[in-house]
Amino acid sequence: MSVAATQKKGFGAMLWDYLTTVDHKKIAHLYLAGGGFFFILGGLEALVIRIQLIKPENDFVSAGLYNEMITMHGTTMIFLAAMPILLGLMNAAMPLQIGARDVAFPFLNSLGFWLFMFGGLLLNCSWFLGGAPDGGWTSYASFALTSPGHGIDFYVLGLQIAGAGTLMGGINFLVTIVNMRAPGMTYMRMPLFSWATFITSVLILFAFPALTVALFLLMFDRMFGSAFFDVALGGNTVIWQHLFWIFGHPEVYILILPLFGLFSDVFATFSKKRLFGYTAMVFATMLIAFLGFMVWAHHMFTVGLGPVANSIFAIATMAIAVPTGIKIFNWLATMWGGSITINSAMLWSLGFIPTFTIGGMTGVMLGSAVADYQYHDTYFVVAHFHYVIVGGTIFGIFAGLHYWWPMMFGRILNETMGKITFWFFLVGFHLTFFIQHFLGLMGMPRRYWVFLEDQGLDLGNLISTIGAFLMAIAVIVFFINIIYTAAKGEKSSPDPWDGRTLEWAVETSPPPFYNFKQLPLIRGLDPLWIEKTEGKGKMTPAEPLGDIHMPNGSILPFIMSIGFFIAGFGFIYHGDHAIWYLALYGGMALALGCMAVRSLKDDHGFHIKKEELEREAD
Amino acid sequence: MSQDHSLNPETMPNEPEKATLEGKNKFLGLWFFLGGETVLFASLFGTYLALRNSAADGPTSEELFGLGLVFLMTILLLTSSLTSVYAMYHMKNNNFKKMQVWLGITALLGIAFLTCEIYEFTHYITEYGFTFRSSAFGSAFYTLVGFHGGHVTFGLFWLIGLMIRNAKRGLNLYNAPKFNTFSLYWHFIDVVWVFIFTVVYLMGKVG
Amino acid sequence: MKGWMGKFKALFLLSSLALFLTGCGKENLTALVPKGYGAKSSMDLIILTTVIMSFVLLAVMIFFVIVLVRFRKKKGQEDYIPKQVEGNQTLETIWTIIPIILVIIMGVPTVIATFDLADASKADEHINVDVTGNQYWWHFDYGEDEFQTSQDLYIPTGEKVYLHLKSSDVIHSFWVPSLSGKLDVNPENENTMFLEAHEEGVYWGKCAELCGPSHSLMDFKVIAVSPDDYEQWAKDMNDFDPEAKPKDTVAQEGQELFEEKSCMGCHAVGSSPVATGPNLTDFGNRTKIAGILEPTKENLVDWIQDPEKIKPGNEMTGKYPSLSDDEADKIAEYLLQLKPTDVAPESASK
Amino acid sequence: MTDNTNTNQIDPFQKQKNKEELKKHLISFALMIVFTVIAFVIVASESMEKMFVIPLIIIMAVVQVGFQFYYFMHLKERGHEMPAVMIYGGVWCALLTLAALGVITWW
Ligand code: HEA
Ligand code: HEA
Ligand code: HEC
Ligand code: CUA
Ligand SMILES: [Cu+2]
Repeated sequence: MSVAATQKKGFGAMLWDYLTTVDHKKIAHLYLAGGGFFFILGGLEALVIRIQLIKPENDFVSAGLYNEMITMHGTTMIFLAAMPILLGLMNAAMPLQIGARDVAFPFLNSLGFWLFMFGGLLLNCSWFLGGAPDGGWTSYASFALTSPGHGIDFYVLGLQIAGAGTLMGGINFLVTIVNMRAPGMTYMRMPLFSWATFITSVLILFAFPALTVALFLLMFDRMFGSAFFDVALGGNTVIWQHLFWIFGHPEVYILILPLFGLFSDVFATFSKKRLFGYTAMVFATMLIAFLGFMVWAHHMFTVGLGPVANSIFAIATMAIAVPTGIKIFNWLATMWGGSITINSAMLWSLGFIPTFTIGGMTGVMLGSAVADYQYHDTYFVVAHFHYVIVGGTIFGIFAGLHYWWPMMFGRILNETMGKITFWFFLVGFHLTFFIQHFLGLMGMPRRYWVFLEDQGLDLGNLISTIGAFLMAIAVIVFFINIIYTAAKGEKSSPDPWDGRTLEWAVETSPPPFYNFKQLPLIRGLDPLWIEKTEGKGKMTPAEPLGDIHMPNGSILPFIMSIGFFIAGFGFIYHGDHAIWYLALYGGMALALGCMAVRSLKDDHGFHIKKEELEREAD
Repeated sequence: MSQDHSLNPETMPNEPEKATLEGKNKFLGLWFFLGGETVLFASLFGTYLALRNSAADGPTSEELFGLGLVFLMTILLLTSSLTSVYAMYHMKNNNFKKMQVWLGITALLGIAFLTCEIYEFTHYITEYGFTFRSSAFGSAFYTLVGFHGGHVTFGLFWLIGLMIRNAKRGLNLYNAPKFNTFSLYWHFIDVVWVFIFTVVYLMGKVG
Repeated sequence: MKGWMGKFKALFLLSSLALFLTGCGKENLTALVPKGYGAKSSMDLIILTTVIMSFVLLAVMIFFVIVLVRFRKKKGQEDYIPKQVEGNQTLETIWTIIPIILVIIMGVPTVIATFDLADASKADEHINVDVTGNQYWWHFDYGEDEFQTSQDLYIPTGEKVYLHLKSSDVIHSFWVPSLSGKLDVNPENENTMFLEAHEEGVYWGKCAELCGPSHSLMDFKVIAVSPDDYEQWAKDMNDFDPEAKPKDTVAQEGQELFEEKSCMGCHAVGSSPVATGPNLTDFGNRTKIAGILEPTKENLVDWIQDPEKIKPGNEMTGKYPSLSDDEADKIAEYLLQLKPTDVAPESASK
Repeated sequence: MTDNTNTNQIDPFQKQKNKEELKKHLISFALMIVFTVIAFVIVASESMEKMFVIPLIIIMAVVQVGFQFYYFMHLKERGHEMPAVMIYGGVWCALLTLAALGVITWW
């Protein structure tokens, strides 16, 4: 590869380029595309759910299929849509924000993506192979053990593979941030999005292993006859719940913290003010992450853990409101006294504040254990988490896409369509989910295939379904916007928003694959802003122009993931027929073979010569 | 190779394993990975603790465990930890041959450990009919100890791969970090074993 | 972009309207109109937390609206650079301390209520019922009193009734919104809770943990009657004679068919503490068939002939020889005549 | 390739340092073995109350592991702040997990 690789290429070449890329910016594109695809899938599943619930005792889908829908909707949205899109945004922005040329482990980065992709595909293959998992995204043991067919097996292996990918992504980001910040970029000068990436990665690192173990136990029980959850042989189903939520609660903060970081950057940029209370914001993020590990049992208040455990976890849960509140008020204070520009990115961020506050408010209400005896497993909980997940994570993702689109693709997303998307989504969202709080309290448990007539639940559900369709319209407009922008969108300068942080300081938009010709010298928080107000208006280099060392691309991650994908099928079906051992061992051999090739073959990367860079400048 | 990473006495830095950015990254990455592994093993230990008395009708830990073999295994693994320290000592002194020798000893000790473990498992299965499927306790026992054994096996492959791969190349800045990360990983396996012999075997014997 | 406030308002109006129309939901199902000790206890906390959190939301919204109104970029001042404020110790302390105080205000009553509801030390002095959750039906065993019911749980008003919950298969969750919050029904251990109804009534109960295709159809009822009625009911149930012959011949034939067609293998009429199918002793008094169908003869015949259509995945399907219309009709007649007592749901619904 | 077996050229000061470190390693290894032996002997001899044995052997395990981390894995040295933070983070989560699952048994 050379610098001139930016020219137009044939489709084949481009495909090859993406299959083998280890460039974090391209991996970001892959994550966004993969995550976007699964978001549409999850959204369509949501629509099926809502259509089924449009009227009492509807039979649009069968009971079994409905359970598959909710399971796949939840699993897809969380593991295959939201998280990958977040990893995509992190890949796109974080290395640039800290002034790095690359990530610490480009190879692992790409492997992480492909594992996620093939894990997700494996999971979704279940639709065509006798039925999807139907135990809910939480897949509680005991029901998950008795569930017939291979649905749950797909869940186990799909998530195991995708989860391994995520873990790699997390470690990669951690090392990148610790080791590869540009000269002068101290920890306390990092933009909040990078901070959030760091802390989120810590959460990934400590939360995912619990899921890994839980999935292994379930897999052993289902496929190899062990007895972890088999009560007759002394097993205990509550172990699953603990392990799942020890992972599960940090997971929801994995979903929100990156966006907290992003909103901090967006509010500062579009208010033309520095972030209010930067230090407090950083420590609040850490505190949320820390507390996030100590509240998991609030999902288990009704399990019967006893009053002592319930009380401790109730208090710990409510305590999280404090650091989160600090953030909400600091964002408002950031805008206070500013000069606020309202465009699409900012609209989504502004919409986030009331929406998320409502979601957090119901979260605290859920945290009150005795009150949760009523809320638990009802539509009140469904309303709560859609308020925080959609109102926080999805709004944030939209904000991030509008904000960074110019940096990623060199074009600005159309504003009009952006606004249409926002308003339809916002209205649709509140229509769908606000009413669900009341449905829950009125006696509608969640995961209900039908609700019976004459229970006072009809109108609420109808409204909810209508709202979902408004959201669908919004999403469709957004996709049209993407296509329109790609075709004839407005070209963007590298710094369209009068940015403050380093990702706006690159020379071209999209940035060259080596990011910075010369690493910039960072003189403080919001480095680009400092240079704009007190310096030359652009970053001072911290080093003379010299050779740049870059890693080679590699197809191995792709093949390795295919190996695990095949082995996954082997695991799932080996009990049915011995021939599947072929897939199991074959797949593993392929994957391990690639691993061996990777370890045994030295790969020193290549250098872009100084002269080449100079030529590029003209 | 565009850049010569290989070492000669003049260019030998004090800490060859951390002299390059790649080396530093590997070093840190491995440590973080171990942080995650801590939680992984904690989950397995937790599961084991929760189920260790759920023997159903199968044999219990008191009936099963013999301390002699476990003690031997412990000494083997602890010693292998020390020998890998020796290997790293020689790496820092840029003495490749001695490093290889000590790594070889480490590998042998690891293999001996694994052999004992395999013997132990077959013993339980044939003598007591105590298997993975006997009871929740059986599942938890084999899973926890087996995961550790799996880590040892993986470590052995890694180590032997490293030794063969680099036998002819000697030490250089490209592979020094690899030896170092391996040794960290190996110590960690030892750490896990310390808890296994304490929590599983000794506590199992106490009841 | 002037319209955004308007849209918010429209949205708000629409949802409040919807709320008004649906009210608080169906009486004796909704948690919003508590009729028992546990539900009241939860409701108090729901109200407390809602009020406090609404104030928090209000504060955020006021702050938010002021910011939006006052600090939008002004025309003609596009180049205005605001002062770059680093932070403000006092302010930040305030919005750390106040939430801490609010959390304490919410936390203390939560803890008190948690311990209060978990207290089962006096269970011995009250009625105790063993509740078994099964894929998709509920079994109630009145312990010392030698009788059992299914789907319908009778309790006296004004008294604590302790329930010992256990599952025979997968996890379920026992929930009677108007009377009390839910508690899981686990396969490996027994959970204990109590119900105390403040007034007579037929209360809806629901299963609140995903347990299979018919999870949403695993309804049951709690029938709270006056203490006198309860005693009468218990007496009648105890006195029930399973050998007694039904009055008319159709029902008698039904009874014979009930044995012939191996219904007896799973369904007990009369006392039988363990059961693979619902106990049918007081079937004629049921509020619903299988928890969800109106107790009419047509519905019963439908159920007996093809339960799968009504509750997908239920455990009865295919476990007995198929029945002709006539046979099903006779069995239905027999079952509907199983009315050991005059204390029935009607006694509770005022 | 250059001959790497020649050790004489290494900075003598550094070499001395490495040597001293090795000595420390040997001492900690000896201590680890001692702890292990004590733990096994206590259990094998059944000479102590169960109430005491379990905490005692766990404490000895923790101390041993401390040696591994701090001496063998150099956690005490400069440049190991981040690893230390991560390991302590892991240990913290590990403790929470153990508490949760340990509690089930007497719940
Ligand atoms: C992005 C994801 C996300 C986020 C951020 C949160 C945030 C919170 N969640 Fe939520 N939650 C979920 C996703 C999320 N949750 C999901 C997916 C589930 C269901 C899983 C399932 O069962 O399928 C769930 C379920 C769930 C439950 C279990 C309900 C049940 O099943 O019975 C509980 C209980 O305590 C809870 C609590 C909270 C709390 C206290 C917060 C807090 O972090 C909120 C903090 C924020 C605020 C409080 C608002 C701002 C603060 C102020 C303005 C300051 C002033 C505030 C006070 C004085 C209180 N959540
Ligand atoms: C990130 C997480 C996430 C997101 C974004 C969403 C988004 C949505 N969710 Fe979901 N939801 C969960 C996570 C999420 N959900 C989880 C974890 C559960 C619990 C599952 C369980 O119980 O196990 C759940 C459960 C859940 C339920 C409860 C089901 C039940 O308990 O029975 C409902 C019901 O209304 C629902 C609805 C919706 C709706 C209407 C949306 C909408 O916001 C979706 C909007 C998107 C669209 C409508 C897509 C539109 C796309 C198109 C129309 C295609 C266009 C085509 C092209 C451009 C090619 N969700
Ligand atoms: C395999 C055991 C089995 C057999 C045989 C069986 N049933 Fe059932 N029956 C069940 C189960 C289990 C349920 C609960 C189904 C549910 O609600 O999910 C049930 C429910 C019912 C109900 C509703 C009970 C209630 O409390 O509302 C009736 C009535 C009934 N069965 C009648 C019959 C008749 C009549 C026959 C014989 C022709 C029969 N059953 C044979 C297991 C069985
Ligand atoms: Cu039983 Cu849901
Ligand atoms: Cu949570």
